[in-house]
Amino acid sequence: MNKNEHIVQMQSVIKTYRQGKVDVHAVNGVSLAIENGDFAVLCGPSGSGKTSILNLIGGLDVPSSGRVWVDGVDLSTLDSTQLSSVRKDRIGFVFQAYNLIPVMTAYENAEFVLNLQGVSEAESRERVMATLKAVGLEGLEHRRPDEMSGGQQQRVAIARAIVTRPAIVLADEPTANVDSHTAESLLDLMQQLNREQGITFLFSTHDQHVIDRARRIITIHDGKIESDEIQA
Amino acid sequence: MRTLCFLLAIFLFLPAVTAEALSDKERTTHILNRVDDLWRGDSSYAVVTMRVKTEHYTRTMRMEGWSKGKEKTLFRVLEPLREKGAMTLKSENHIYSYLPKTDRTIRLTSGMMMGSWMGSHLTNDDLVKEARLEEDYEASISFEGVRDGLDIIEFTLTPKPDAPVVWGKLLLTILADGYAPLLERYFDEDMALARTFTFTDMKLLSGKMRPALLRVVPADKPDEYTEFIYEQLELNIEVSDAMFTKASLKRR
Amino acid sequence: MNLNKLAWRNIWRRKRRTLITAFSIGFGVMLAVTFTGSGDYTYTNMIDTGASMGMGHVTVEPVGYHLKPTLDKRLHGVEMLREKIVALEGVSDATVRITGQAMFASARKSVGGAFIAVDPAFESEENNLLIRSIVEGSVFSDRAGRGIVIGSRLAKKLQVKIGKKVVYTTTDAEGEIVSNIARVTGIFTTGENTIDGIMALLPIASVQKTLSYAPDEATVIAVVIKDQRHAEGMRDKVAALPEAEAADVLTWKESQPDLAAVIAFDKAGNYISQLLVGLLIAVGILNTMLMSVLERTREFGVMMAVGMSPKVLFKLVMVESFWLSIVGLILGIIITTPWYYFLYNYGIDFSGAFGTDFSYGGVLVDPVFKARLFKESMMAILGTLFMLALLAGLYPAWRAGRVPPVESLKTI
Amino acid sequence: MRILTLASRNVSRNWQRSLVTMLAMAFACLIMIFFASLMEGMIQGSERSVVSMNMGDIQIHAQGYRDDPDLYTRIDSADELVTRLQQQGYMASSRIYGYGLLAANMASSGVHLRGIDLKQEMTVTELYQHVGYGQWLVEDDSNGVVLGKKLAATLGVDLGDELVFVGQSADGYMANDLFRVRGILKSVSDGIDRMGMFMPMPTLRQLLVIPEGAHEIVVIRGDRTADLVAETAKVGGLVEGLIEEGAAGLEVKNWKQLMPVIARMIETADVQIMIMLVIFYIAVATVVLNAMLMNVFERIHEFGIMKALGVSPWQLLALVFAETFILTFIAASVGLAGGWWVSDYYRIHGIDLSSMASSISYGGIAFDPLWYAAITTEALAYPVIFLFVIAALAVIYPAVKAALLSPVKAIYYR
Repeated sequence: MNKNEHIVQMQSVIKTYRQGKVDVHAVNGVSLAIENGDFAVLCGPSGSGKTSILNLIGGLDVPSSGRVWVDGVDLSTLDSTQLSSVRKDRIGFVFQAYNLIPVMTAYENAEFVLNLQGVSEAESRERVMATLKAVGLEGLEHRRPDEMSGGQQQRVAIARAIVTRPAIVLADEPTANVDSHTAESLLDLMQQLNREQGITFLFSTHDQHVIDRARRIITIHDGKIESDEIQA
Repeated sequence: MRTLCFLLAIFLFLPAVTAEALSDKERTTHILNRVDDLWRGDSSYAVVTMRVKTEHYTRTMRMEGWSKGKEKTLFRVLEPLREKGAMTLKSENHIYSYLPKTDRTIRLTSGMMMGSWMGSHLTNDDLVKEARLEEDYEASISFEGVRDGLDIIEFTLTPKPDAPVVWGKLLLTILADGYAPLLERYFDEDMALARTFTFTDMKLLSGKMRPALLRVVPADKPDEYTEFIYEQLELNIEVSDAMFTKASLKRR
Repeated sequence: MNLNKLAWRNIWRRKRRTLITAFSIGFGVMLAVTFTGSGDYTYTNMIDTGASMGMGHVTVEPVGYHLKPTLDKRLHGVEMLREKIVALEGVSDATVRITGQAMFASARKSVGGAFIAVDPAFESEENNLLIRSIVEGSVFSDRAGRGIVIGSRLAKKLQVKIGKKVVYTTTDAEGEIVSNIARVTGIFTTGENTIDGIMALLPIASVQKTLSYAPDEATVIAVVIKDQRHAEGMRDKVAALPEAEAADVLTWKESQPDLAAVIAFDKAGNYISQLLVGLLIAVGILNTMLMSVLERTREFGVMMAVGMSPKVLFKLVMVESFWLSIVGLILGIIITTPWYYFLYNYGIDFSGAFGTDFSYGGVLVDPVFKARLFKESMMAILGTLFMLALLAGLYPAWRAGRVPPVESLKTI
Repeated sequence: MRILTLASRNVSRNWQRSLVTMLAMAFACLIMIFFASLMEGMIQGSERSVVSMNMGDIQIHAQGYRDDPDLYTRIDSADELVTRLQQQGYMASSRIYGYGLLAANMASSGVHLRGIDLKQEMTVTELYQHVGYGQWLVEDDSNGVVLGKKLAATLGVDLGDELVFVGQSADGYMANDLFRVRGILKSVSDGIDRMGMFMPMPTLRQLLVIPEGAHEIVVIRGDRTADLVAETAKVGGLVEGLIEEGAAGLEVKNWKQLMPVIARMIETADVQIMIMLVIFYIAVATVVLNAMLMNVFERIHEFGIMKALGVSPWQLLALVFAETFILTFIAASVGLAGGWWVSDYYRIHGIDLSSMASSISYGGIAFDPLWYAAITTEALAYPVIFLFVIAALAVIYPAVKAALLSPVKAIYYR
């Protein structure tokens, strides 16, 4: 099997947490492949294992067993610094609670990862401005997170996730904290980015609006894939 | 004084005479020479009893002494038994003390010079300084005539400016007749009386009439005194230099 | 957005906390400056005063004189040597002296004491404490004359006044007991009872004659140097002179071991106190940084999620500690400067509480609490506090870099 | 009680933050205790160097002896006085003194003879423990003497060397005898170092012909904490009683009166230590203040939620104080235990400063180069009390703020 066809590949991944005195199988034997340009969603009830899967793909967590490849790299062979650099270069994250860095402006938040990558100032400026424009934040570059609405903050988060042109953007319930109108516009944005720039998105959500927009719907239940279907 | 053992040496002197002696000076010198004649001699031997009375004790000590020239004196305790054999040697500027009980000789350092000699009212420094009196003072007659019924001559001895002496002046009173010393008084720089030596008890000693009793009274303790009583005095006797060496102390 | 800028913004997220922490660092600066400065000032003062009591910062003496100061030991060719020494870089003054024990006697009393024979031409209020402390009369002007300057307590014991005669008796080079006369030209009061009770200054040529010394023989060349801290170096320089070959060269530490001991003891106490205060401040910084790291667990998680490596995170927190300590040091400099200015120029006068005659290790101490900080000490204080602050940041920084990303993201 | 339970749960729930706060406070407490013990030790050490080495608390002399230490100015009924003092619970020992010349080889020096009642002396001073070389006096070795350090150096003598003493006995005769160096003292005081020669009292009585009486009686209080001035007066009264029986006038003085310069110096050190302690407390205050402020401010958001759940401002205030109390209590306990332990270690072992200086003398008195800590109730209690006070003060502001903030504001407080 040629792993390069897939941006993400999971093979029989099991993740067990110890909660109090019992072991909880958050992820219980998941094998999954996400293809380039996908706009996929992981759905399922709370505690079904969606976030755990995203964390495993993002290298934020290590599987108890099984293996995860991202962009052809086997995450299990990497140490924490190498994992950081995989995240930095190949993955973009969008969180439910925006998780912007509070002391930085919209521009700086978006620029942050480019900075980490060591991109030159001129180039990063161009890219950040373009990205902010793309997410509809033109003119708001110098606002700090606490000076922006939830939707605006999430747009910054999206900008931060895509500005590095990652192989995949992992978005953990990106619309959970915003009103439905804002959610729609954020989804429009992401869909547009997927279409126009070919960025692969993987969401976790239980929001029907998101599920409706997805091209591929993977349903998770008790840490297992219940169904995996392509939507027309 | 230079002829006697050092005890007497303490209180007499041969004051200096300047070369360009005036008539007054000549007379002064003449009289003082006569006083000095009383004890003149190149060497001497004496037996003396010392009596010390202080607030706390009264003690008597008998001793014999030899002198040669003015810089050498040796001195040995005869009585009491407790101290018999203790010796004091003064040679030039040094004082050595020989202690029979411990059979040791000690040289007194400069720091000890002001200590009491043998429990008396004289200090070790008095022993050293006496020899220098004539170098240190200038004399003049300050009074002649009758005082307290006696025809006397009084000399004032003023220390030379460079002389290392602490006194302001000394007053020596002698009998006009026979030049026997009567009284010698020491004054400090403020001319307050510091101590008094009195000479009494004229006696035939070594063929001449000389005062045989010397009494020292400190001015601040009028009830205390130290007395020296001459029993025997021989002048110009044979004394060997070897006697006045540190090495001889132990041998005796 | 570089790390510095980010760190700078981070430390100002909690202004109150940062200011209190910075204040405690600043307080540390102030304390350290006060105590080190007072130490620098007092010790220099004590050492310089000690040096002006006869032996200088560096002392050239006959071999073995230090252990057994008898007058048969002496230096030869002192004038030559003195000139050579004065020509050395860093020497402010060198004086030839004879020091010894003597009996001082007046008609009233005799008292054991000690003398320093000096050449009035070379002595001044600067290099001679006794001259500086003259309260009556003045120093003799003739090096071969009959003057003597004595301590007030000695004068009282001897019952002498200005112009009165004092006979001094000592043991000369041959062991002979010799005496000479002097007249009081001056009386000094240093306030130190021992010195006032036993010391006297005599003209050197007279003493040389009394002791049968040649005119270029003496027992001591007292070297006063510009900066007391260079005493060791100066000792070696002086000892290297060919003229000093047959002499012992000592520093004040060797010639005045009591003083050296007092200073060493005081310094030790001072260092221990400062160390404890420093530790306390370090714990304060540690506490602040640790709190700050703990409260930002989630933020660090995000940073790691977007690809920041643990190493960079560690660096970030260290840079925050760095800026925090810089702020603290600057705050310290701001609050310390007027305080130091005050201590430098006016000082706190303790004479009301302690009296004016205050001596440690046989050396008088100024009852006015003043501070004079050496440049090196200033650097040492800032450097030490800075290092402490960084050290205190180490654990929190390590903690930050170790945050497990998933856990942190879960914390709301 | 429910509040306390809730508070303790809060403390343990935020265990990391609590631990950090407590550690900072405990460390501050430890340092304060250690520092106070060190300073107390320094004072006690200084006093000990003065009092226990040679001076004693109180000294009795015949009237006029101190101005002019005359061989004849004696306390006649010394033995009786010592017995009386001992009956009253004091420790006392009499001494006789004399002056003379000591010579060895060709060197000589003035010497201050000190006749010591060996048995009694051990109860009042520690001189016997202060022998640098050789041994302390014993009754059997009547001619074995102990010399001051500088005196031994001046004479150039070593252990076992012979010494010749010459002086004058009380009856006016020459006193001289041979002695042997049995011991050489460490640095004690300038006078003893330069001139002191110690010997058993009977030896000195015989040498100087002083069959009875003494020049000095040294007294130590039975209770070290008793007020010195009052005790001096008491001893004075006791002595007064004896004088009526025909003894000469006696002078009773305590060491502070005898050595005013040293006493003042120690008082000065006291002032300096007070200043240092105040500085310390300020440093501790900033640390504790910051720790407590952080601990409470961080959680205003949480308090907002509690208020939203219906906790009253007073309950919240009580809760914050209860939490603070728990934190401070644990921190103080740990700090107390740690401070006590560290101080106790240095109380026993001391900080050795002798590498820096072999002897340290202030104002003619030699001080011990080993710096011991001393543990007193004050040194232990004050830091703990201070910790509670500062913690309470530090927490008032944020606690009141939390209590008064509207729940919504509190929830979004940052």
